Amino acid sequence: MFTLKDIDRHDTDILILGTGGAGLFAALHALQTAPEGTKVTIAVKGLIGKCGCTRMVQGGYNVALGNGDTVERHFMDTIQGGKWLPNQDMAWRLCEQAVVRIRELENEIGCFFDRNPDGSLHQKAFAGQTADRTVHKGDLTGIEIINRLMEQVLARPVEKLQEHRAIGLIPTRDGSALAGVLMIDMRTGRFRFVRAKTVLMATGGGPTMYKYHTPSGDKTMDGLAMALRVGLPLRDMEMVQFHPTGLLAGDHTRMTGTVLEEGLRGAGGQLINHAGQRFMFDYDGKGERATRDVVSRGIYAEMRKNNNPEQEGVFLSMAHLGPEWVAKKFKGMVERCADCGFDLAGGKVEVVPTAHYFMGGVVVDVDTRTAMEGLYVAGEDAGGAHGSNRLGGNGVANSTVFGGIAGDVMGADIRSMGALRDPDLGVLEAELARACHPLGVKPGHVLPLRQRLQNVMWDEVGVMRTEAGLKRGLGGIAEVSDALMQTGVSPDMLAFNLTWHDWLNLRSLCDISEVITRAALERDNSRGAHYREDFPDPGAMEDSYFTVARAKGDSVEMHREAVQFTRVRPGETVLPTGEPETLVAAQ
Amino acid sequence: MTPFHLYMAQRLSALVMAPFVLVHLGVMIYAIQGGLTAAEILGRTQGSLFWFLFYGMFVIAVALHAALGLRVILAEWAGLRGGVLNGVSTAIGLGLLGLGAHAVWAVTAGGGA
Amino acid sequence: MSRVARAHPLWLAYILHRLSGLLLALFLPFHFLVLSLALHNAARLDAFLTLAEIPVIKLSETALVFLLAVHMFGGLRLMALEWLPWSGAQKTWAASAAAGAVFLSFLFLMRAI
Amino acid sequence: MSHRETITVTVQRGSAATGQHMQEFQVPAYESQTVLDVVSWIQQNTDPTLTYRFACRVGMCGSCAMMVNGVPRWTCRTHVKKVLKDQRIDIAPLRNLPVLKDLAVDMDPFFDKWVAAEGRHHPSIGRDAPIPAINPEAAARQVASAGIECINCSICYAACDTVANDPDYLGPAALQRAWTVYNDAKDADRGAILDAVSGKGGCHSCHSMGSCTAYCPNGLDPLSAIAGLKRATTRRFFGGGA
Ligand SMILES: Cc1cc2nc3c(=O)[nH]c(=O)nc-3n(C[C@H](O)[C@H](O)[C@H](O)COP(=O)(O)OP(=O)(O)OC[C@H]3O[C@@H](n4cnc5c(N)ncnc54)[C@H](O)[C@@H]3O)c2cc1C
Ligand code: HEM
Ligand code: SF4
Ligand code: F3S
Ligand code: FES
Repeated sequence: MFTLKDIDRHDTDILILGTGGAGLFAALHALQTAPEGTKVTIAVKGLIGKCGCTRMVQGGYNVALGNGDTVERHFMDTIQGGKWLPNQDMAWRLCEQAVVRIRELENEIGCFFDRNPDGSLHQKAFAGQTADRTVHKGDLTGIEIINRLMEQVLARPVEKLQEHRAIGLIPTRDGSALAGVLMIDMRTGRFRFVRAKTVLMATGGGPTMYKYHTPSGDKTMDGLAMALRVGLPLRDMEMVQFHPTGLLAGDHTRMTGTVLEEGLRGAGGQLINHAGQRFMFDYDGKGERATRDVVSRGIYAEMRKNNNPEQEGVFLSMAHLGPEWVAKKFKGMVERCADCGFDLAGGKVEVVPTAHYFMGGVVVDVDTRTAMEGLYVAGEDAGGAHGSNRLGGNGVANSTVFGGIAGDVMGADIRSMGALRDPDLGVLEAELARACHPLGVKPGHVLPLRQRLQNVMWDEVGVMRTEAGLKRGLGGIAEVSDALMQTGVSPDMLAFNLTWHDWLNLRSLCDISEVITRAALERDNSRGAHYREDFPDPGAMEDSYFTVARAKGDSVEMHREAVQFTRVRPGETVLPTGEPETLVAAQ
Repeated sequence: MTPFHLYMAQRLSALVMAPFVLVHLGVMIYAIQGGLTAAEILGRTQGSLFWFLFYGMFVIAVALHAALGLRVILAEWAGLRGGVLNGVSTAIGLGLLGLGAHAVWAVTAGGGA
Repeated sequence: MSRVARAHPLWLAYILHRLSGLLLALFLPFHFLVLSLALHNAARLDAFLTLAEIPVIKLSETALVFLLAVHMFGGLRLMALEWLPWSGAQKTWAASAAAGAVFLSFLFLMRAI
Repeated sequence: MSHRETITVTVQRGSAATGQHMQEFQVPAYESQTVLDVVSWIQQNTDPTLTYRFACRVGMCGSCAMMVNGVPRWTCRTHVKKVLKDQRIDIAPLRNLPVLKDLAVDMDPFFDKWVAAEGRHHPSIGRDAPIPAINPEAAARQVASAGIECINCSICYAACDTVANDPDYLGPAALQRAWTVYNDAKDADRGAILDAVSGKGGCHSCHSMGSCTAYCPNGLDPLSAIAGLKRATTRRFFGGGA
């Protein structure tokens, strides 16, 4: 229905996809390091700074700023949290550069993080950390970071392509380099091909293929699906982090799945099962204060025992702490629940584990370069820094650190790049056809299919996995995927047609769901966020491997790669001898 | 004149007027009893330097204040902009000033003059 | 298309301030003209002033006093809000301004009749 | 509420370019249901071409604001019960911004003004310098912190009649941001902020009607922030420095 002639053409020098912490930092740094006159363009699925998850960061930003804490300690926590799977050089870079990035955020970008009475930064400890390390702005840290970044970027000469959705990475004829990105201008419904010398992909992953999920609605794995199609290797794709306490309010409301913050449990919130009993101590000595993966599995196990469709989740109860105190201490959370019709301070709120963060991503080097010349990846789209589990507070540190690096590196690399590259028109045409596919099929409802996929993923590829379940999962995903191809969208009005984008969202989610499932089958042990009931053992740390997925024709090929212990080996530490195990006062 | 200067002029003229308005209202409330006559008014004001200065300054302030006030309303509610807006509000201000000066002259100058 | 709902206390104070300012400004030239009559013909001013004995006119004079008072109090409230490091209880102050104006105009009316 | 009950929803469709009209829909009622859910239900079940905008679902991104029964609101956090009148709701795009299509507006003018108001940090030190110690209890810091949690949802901008009447007016959110930056001890160019808010459409155009403060979903107070700017510019005029 559309041909190459219908595609609007557009050229730039540096193209950035996404405006989370990674995308916005990249834009600022690219402007600082690129030669004068370099054109920097931002393309984003939503409005600049108003979409993505960086804005939703609550708890804060991990960075070692002294008081006994060191980059070495932050690094060791990250490696141990990731169960020895992280790419150690990336993890080191993350911890080391976070120190610079937080100063940049405060001094240059204008963030203001919470202070101690003496005026120094206030830092607290998330579960799994051995120092008070997390810098924050109340429990709305992301709003502060993204608003300040956004206003800096808006005030600079950056070309803005808002509500432009990237749908395909288009390589050169020989496939060695990236020529540009095909997008849909969502407002007009027209296609636009943007050529650029360097492209940063920072579309933020987003495991929204689960029935319960926390990320922003615009995040649907588009980036990873594009990377997969263009043949790039993806690592750690089985690693989906679940947050233990997502709100459960029914499948007809978008509130379902949204996070009830960690601090509620930290402050003494209790988890109560269907029988009215506290259960977390059956699973872990720390009870409700155990790490995310442990609590998520505890809740999931209780839910399975109950197996009652009328009352699916468990309850988070705060009332015993005194409703008034709770309402004061957790004002934001209590108000949010009240807006949805729930009484968090005085009653109990039904919760479920909810898919929160995606550790897997494109294989990159410490400078965010990928195997394809001209393509860089940073933030949640990139794999490696977190291994099998991300520490609370390392997510936004990761996106801002590597986003900034990507900007610097692109600004430098562009100096040695000549002309813009010409695209492989065959790929361009194929990507166009792919996006147009639903427009030629009889219109149907996309939502029920998305719900089917979300159920399959939750049931079979969720908090606890088995080989049989994963295989059923693959079957279920394939069914949804096939049904999607038979479901169309009316081509009559393509301007700002959300249903067309729902279709494309589900397309990306199906593709990546399959990869997640295959990677989960590939890993026959349990590490971090990935738990196999049939292989509960973590395996020997010395023999740690990570999974790598790659598209081969129409299928996905999996292989394992040994983790390189470039800085520290299991059982060892980079901390000086005699350092205490933890600096956090026992809770 | 920047928008800030217009703002200051309007606020300062309002401040200047505040005591005048209070006195004016007080006199009104006091004088109204039993009805007003020209003689009563003129007897109070004519030939009085005090009332001349009082009403003179009042008129200057109110002409400025009201013209600036109407300027905003004309911009916001009638959509006037730029030169037209400035022209119209200047005319209003000068008009009010002229009429006001005439009135002050009328009620205070008489008698001997 | 859809109507806009916005009737909250401070918005009412705003619209009251604007309408009172506007009406006062419209009345002002008329007021000046009447006083100017004194210059040429005190008798005509008198003739005019006797009109003021008519109840309807009395009421509208009362309204004018109200407008002037409410505008002044409202304006003073705004200037206090803007210039004093003080912004609490604006709704109460806006209500007080209106109440004060009602009181003054009531006083005026009582003395006028 | 039983599931068979429905609510009658009137939605404004179209854009200035294509013409606008109101369209009525019947939407099933649920116990936990926000206005955003109602709009989503229509798009997902009845009219696939209905356009609206949302992202975070929890009141953090400020992209889901619409006029609900004539009042600007964040729809993701407005429970239907709060706004339902005679089983009806009336939904329209946010006021004072150009409509792109149906319920989605062009927010660029809002952000252009944010930038025009110098609503951003002017650095005095760089990333190599230590983070300055700042007393969180200091008076100026408290003032700055009061406005810092703005989510730029534009609800105040939609509520303000001055914005409606004066296309140049920077509006409450941008001015509040300017006031916040002005009170930040770290900022190096407070003079530039006062210059920016003293020009055409600056803080002096505000009539303190307070609709911004009345409707801000986060309980912020742009009214007082703008008054602060007026005070600061006045003080500077009388030689009080920036
Ligand atoms: C509720 C919540 C709370 C969190 N709390 C914390 C915390 O306390 N601490 C912490 O460290 N981490 C936290 N995280 C994780 C953290 O938010 C992420 O790790 C991080 O922000 C990711 O940044 P990013 O720049 O990679 O992606 P994002 O910020 O998600 O941005 C992705 C961008 O890409 C755009 N995009 C997506 N698809 C396309 C496309 N096809 N074309 C164009 N643009 C596209 C999106 O619209 C968006 O602008 C939290 C996450 C959530 C959901
Ligand atoms: C002591 C007396 C007065 C005070 C303190 C006062 C104060 C003010 C203030 C502060 C404003 C600005 C409001 C804003 O911009 O939001 C204003 C506006 C105005 N004033 Fe006055 N004023 C007084 C007397 C008068 C008089 C006597 C008149 C008319 C003859 C008048 C006419 C106006 C008009 C037309 C406006 C514009 C209203 C608007 O912009 O909404 N004022 N006044
Ligand atoms: S001040 Fe309040 S209403 Fe205005 S944009 Fe900010 S959060 Fe929204
Ligand atoms: S509503 Fe508008 S007029 Fe001023 S006080 Fe708020 S900005
Ligand atoms: S969707 Fe983000 S504020 Fe409503």
